[in-house]
Amino acid sequence: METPAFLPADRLQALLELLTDDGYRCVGPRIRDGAVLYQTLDDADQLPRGVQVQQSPGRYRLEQTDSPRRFAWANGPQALKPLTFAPHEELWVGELQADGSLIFHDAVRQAEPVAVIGVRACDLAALSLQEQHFLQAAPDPYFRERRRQLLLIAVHCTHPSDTCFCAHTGDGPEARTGFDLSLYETDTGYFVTAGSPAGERLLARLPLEPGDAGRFDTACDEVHAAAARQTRDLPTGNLQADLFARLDHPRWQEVAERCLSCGNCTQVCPTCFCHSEQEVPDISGTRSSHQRQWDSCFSPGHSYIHGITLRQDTASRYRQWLTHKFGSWHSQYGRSGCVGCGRCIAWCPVGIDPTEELHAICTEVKAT
Amino acid sequence: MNTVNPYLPMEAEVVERIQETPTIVTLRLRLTCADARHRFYCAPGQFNMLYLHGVGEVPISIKSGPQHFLDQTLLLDHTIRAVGRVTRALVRLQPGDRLGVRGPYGRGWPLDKAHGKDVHIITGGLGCAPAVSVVHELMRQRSQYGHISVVQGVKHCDDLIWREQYEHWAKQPDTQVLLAADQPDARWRWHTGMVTGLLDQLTLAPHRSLAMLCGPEPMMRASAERLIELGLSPDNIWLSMERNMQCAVGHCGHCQFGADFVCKDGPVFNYPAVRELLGTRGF
Amino acid sequence: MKAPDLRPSIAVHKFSSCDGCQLAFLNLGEDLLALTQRVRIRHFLEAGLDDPDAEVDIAFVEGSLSTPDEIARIRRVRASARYLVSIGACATAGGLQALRNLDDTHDAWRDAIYASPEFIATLAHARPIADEVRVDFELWGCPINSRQLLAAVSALLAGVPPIDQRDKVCLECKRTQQVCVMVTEGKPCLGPVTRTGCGALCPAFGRDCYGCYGPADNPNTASLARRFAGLGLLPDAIARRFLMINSAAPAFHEAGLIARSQGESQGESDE
Amino acid sequence: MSDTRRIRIDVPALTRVEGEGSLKLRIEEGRIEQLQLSIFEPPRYFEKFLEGRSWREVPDIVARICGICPVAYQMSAVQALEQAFGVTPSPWVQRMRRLFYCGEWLQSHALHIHLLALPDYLGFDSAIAMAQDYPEAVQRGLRLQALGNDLIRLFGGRSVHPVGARVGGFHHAPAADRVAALIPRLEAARQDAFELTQWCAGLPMPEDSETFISVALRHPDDYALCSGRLMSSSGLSLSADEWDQHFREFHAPHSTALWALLDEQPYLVGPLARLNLNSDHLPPPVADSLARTGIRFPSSNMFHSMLARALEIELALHDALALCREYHLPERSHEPVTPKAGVGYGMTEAPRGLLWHRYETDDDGCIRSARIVPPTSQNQARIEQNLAASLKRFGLEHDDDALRLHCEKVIRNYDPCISCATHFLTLDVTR
Ligand SMILES: Cc1cc2nc3c(=O)[nH]c(=O)nc-3n(C[C@H](O)[C@H](O)[C@H](O)COP(=O)(O)OP(=O)(O)OC[C@H]3O[C@@H](n4cnc5c(N)ncnc54)[C@H](O)[C@@H]3O)c2cc1C
Ligand code: SF4
Ligand code: SF4
Ligand code: SF4
Repeated sequence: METPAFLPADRLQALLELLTDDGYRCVGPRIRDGAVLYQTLDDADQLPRGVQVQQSPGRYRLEQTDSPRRFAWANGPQALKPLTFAPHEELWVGELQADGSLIFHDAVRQAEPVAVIGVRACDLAALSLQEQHFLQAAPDPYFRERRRQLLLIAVHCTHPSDTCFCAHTGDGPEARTGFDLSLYETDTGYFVTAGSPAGERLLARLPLEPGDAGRFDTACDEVHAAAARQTRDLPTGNLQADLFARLDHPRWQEVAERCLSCGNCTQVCPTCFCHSEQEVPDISGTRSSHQRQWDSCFSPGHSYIHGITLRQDTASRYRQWLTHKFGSWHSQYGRSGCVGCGRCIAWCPVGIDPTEELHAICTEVKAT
Repeated sequence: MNTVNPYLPMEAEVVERIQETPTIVTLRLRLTCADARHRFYCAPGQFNMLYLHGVGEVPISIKSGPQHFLDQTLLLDHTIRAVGRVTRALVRLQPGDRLGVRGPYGRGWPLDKAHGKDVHIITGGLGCAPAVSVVHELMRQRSQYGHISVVQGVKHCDDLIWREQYEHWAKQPDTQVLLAADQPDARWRWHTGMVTGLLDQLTLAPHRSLAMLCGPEPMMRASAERLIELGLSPDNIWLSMERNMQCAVGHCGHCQFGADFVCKDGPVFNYPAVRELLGTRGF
Repeated sequence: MKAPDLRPSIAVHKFSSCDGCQLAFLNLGEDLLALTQRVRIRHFLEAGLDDPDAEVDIAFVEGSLSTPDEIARIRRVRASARYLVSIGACATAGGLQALRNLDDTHDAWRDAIYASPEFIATLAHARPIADEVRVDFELWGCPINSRQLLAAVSALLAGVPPIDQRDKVCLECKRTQQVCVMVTEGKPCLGPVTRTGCGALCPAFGRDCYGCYGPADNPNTASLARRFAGLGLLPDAIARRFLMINSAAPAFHEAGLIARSQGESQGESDE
Repeated sequence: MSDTRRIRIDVPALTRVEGEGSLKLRIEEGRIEQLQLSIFEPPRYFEKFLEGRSWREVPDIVARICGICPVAYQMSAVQALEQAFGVTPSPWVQRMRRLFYCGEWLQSHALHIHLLALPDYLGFDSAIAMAQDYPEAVQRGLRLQALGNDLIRLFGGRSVHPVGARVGGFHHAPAADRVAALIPRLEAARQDAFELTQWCAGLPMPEDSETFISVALRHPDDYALCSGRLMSSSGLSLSADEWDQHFREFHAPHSTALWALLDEQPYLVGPLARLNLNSDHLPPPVADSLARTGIRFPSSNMFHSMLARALEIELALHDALALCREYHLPERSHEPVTPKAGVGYGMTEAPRGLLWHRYETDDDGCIRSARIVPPTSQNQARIEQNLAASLKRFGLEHDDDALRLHCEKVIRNYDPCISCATHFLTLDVTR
């Protein structure tokens, strides 16, 4: 690759200003409540300088270092998901007229332009999976509008956590597609590449300096080293076939002893798309809002058909999660539903690690 | 608008209400917007989402066959059993009341594959609702198909709806109608017991037959397996599934059955596609 | 002659409680006036309406049953209501005062507080409404909020039963994009076994859920109790987590007693 | 009307009070033979639940004593535990507690005036009926109440049993933009509140003067809410730990309730008592509003309680506005707490009056014993005293309905919160 141009660290603010001038609300990683969260960003100084993240099953802790870097953290609980697939939203409104007729109003509105800085490769991969899900046959207008207004600035990851395994799924730590701009972070600034025409145009307006090839190589090496440091992986082979061949494996019951069926794993997963719909009528009885909200295969309503919840017990709910995410996703979207972000491992309150469960279920030698 | 927002219902009016049994009601609906009526076309086996203001939406099969769509009046028949929140309220609607309709959704019965074949329609309980439309269609194009059998089982003989309809079909050439009730009364002149008990009575030529099944899953599974024993190829068995549905367009994830979304990959499935998981607890 | 009042009628009854759940009506703001357009409130002492035996379509019942008089009264309420909704933790699970059920401490407590305990006709146990009469629907929470109440009232006015919300607080916690306090700070959060409905308030305020909405569907209290132990909580502290606002709800009751008995057996082995 | 008439008035269920109580009045030969306010709220034994509980749980437990003034219970409790542990809350925390508390005064007073008390003066039996003829007045009340609730939500997430308070401060500091968003609403509400005061002052009130002792907190710098010393109009000045030297609670033989007496005298707590002792601390705009009414405090007319509430609404809005305007995110929202064995006292001004707590803790900060004296049981003796005197002045010759309404009006002046009182009150005392 030709050596990309360089944006000195103290000029990051210029990028924010360009984006603001173009009408974007900037969103970037900020520290709140002990985690890295995507929040509105007014100033580059609000970025978490030197903050790193320690993650392990059921545990997430920030760590302050004296590194000058602002993207030295591994991901927080949120991916891009809430920005395109809102956790809770109105889909339409039904209004009962005085003559008994019904009028339905669309709730699709023009989305605000949002530029996200510091996007991770795993989350870009997850976004593209969600695009497949929501934008195919019957495009979801809410998702589509927000996606259309999204500008994505990736930062290649150099500080994966203990829970990360994007190198194994092939989705990171280097972002390869799906971004408008991408940054390779060094202690003194960023090597900037464009990934879309919008990114090209933006890049042309940045106060860049020529990049130094040697230092760029070092930056790339750091990303590769980050990949090498990851230790978790998924069982090899055809997980879909292997999982569906082991629906009666005793391990499902064992994990169910620990699993709280709280759904946290699915809520933090950047690819999970399940949602439920509900009706919220106003007290006058004339106006009723039809809404949707994130749901989970761990909830009782997910598998309810009149009179029975098909998945009553935790074992069957946990099995649904794993057989779908790592199994039937292949048939549905041509690949696994997992991008290796590790969130489900860190944010499970009891620290269940699906990679470990998958190994236990799929790689054991089957007794004959 | 519908093409823009796939979740937005269209307004419809109840034009007729038929009380089939104490808990089963057929609502005949007319979309109030002429344009929507012109655009609406559906195949037997597809379903609509019916919306009751302030209460919610549920998937209900479209019972009317395509002949209803040829004229401008387009009437959509839905036969609904009152079981829960939404359905109990839906069956209370009266002519003139308004509701929301979106659809049609899903893949219907494989009429193209049935062409020139004997067709056996085996249903249990209200499983007959999604199947009636296909019988209508077969009858409308009677010459295109071989032998037709209609097999329906109910729990109690009073649950049998559309008795005259069955009697009418029974009189058609090369058509067999078999009915079964678990709990018959003195006047019941059909089979007593489960539907599966009737399958041996089918005029079955396995190599040129296609079966369409709809009803409770254990009944469909038992019937399919019996048909296979009787020589029918699994490929020629089709069945209609039900799962929780929130969006009906493959987004909400609730209707997944293994790798399939019942709303868009079904509700009608080829038996081999679901054979493995059908009856597996938790799917 | 006046036109007959066709509005459905409701009553709000109070049993042993703090009045907090009835406030879900009085805190409706403008919606309170809208509600009175649609329903006729026949009995609601706090709002000035006094007709306890009026036949009503819906009776809302706050509070637990803790005196012989209350037992008699709830039967009358049941007899005069077509549909009975119990509101709040006291009514659905006995509430905080059900703590006195735990060790049959009631008599001792009464005697400690009152100079003439023999005059005090209270029952040894504070019990949920459904222990005594048929309840058609329960709204959980301590306190319930106006959103839940409106949803239930709207459903009933539409002629359908309200939706029973049994998901876990965690789902709502994530939907509102809170950061998990258990994972980031090791706080013993009851969210994973508690019913949603509150809007995941505690995590939003940086603290651990204390279970005021009662047990959720399929609560794995055993696993959570082990997790709490892993976070450093002693058995007695784990027991107190479960035995608080909803101590008499079976799932929490059982989990609390198990933790307690572990504390006792540990205590013994320490000696 | 003849003097020999025998009147028996049973108001089996008092309406428009929080919680449930009843009144028995027997008049024979023109004399009050029996006058009994009884409260049939069953006891809930809060002091006993608290034993063995951790200090962390106390704010959540005491909130449940009363759904209408949970903030008051939480504030008295945390104050007491902080004293026991030797924790001094930061100035930020102290200011924010006042803000939090202002929310409760606002919602509770607005609720009381509009939904509970006003119907008496305008001749309705409920606010719902009143709303037909006085829609603006009722909506104004609901707006003020909603604003109070939102202030509580800022710190507690919900207005009933808020979850934000803890020993040492708050679990969480609200975001600055959420505080800022309340400022325009608070500003707008001041006009509402001013009009409310003037309106209340204009309502026809009985001239009903009698002497009584007022008890309230008093602070040298401001209108005391959660700090200061306990003062009485009889000249007392006490700290919380001196309570037992002058106050006594007893199980009165002729009554169904525990009463509290100050040096063996009935006394008044609540808005009128506070204003009687603290009117010099009203901030200028509120003092101006009071001056325009032409009514002077201290007042010996119990019916001025409603006006006192309206003025306290103005005060709460005034203070809340100032506190919101100067709001900033603190470095930390609570002081670190190291529990230890000790004894601590707390007293704050609940909307209905002084609320006194005492806790004894063990080394781990678990509660060894708890005592809570809520305002309603303090007012209990005073209510009966007031009823007897006021009925005589009103004239016992009035017909039953008029007597009943008069009694209810008198009782409602105290905004008695029977739920709070109940852990002291007996049920079904028979003799
Ligand atoms: C493709 C398809 C076609 C159907 N055709 C018919 C028909 O022609 N006639 C008929 O009477 N019924 C039909 N059903 C079943 C019907 O949808 C359910 O009976 C109905 O959803 C129950 O709703 P409820 O609110 O009354 O029940 P509740 O038990 O109160 O259910 C609550 C909610 O759960 C969901 N739910 C519950 N049961 C089902 C179910 N079986 N399928 C999907 N979602 C469910 C719905 O969202 C429902 O509103 C069909 C279902 C599907 C999937
Ligand atoms: S399954 Fe787990 S690791 Fe994979 S994408 Fe989802 S949250 Fe990340
Ligand atoms: S795996 Fe963990 S996060 Fe997922 S549902 Fe189970 S306990 Fe919750
Ligand atoms: S904070 Fe509590 S409610 Fe929220 S996700 Fe964590 S465990 Fe669940």
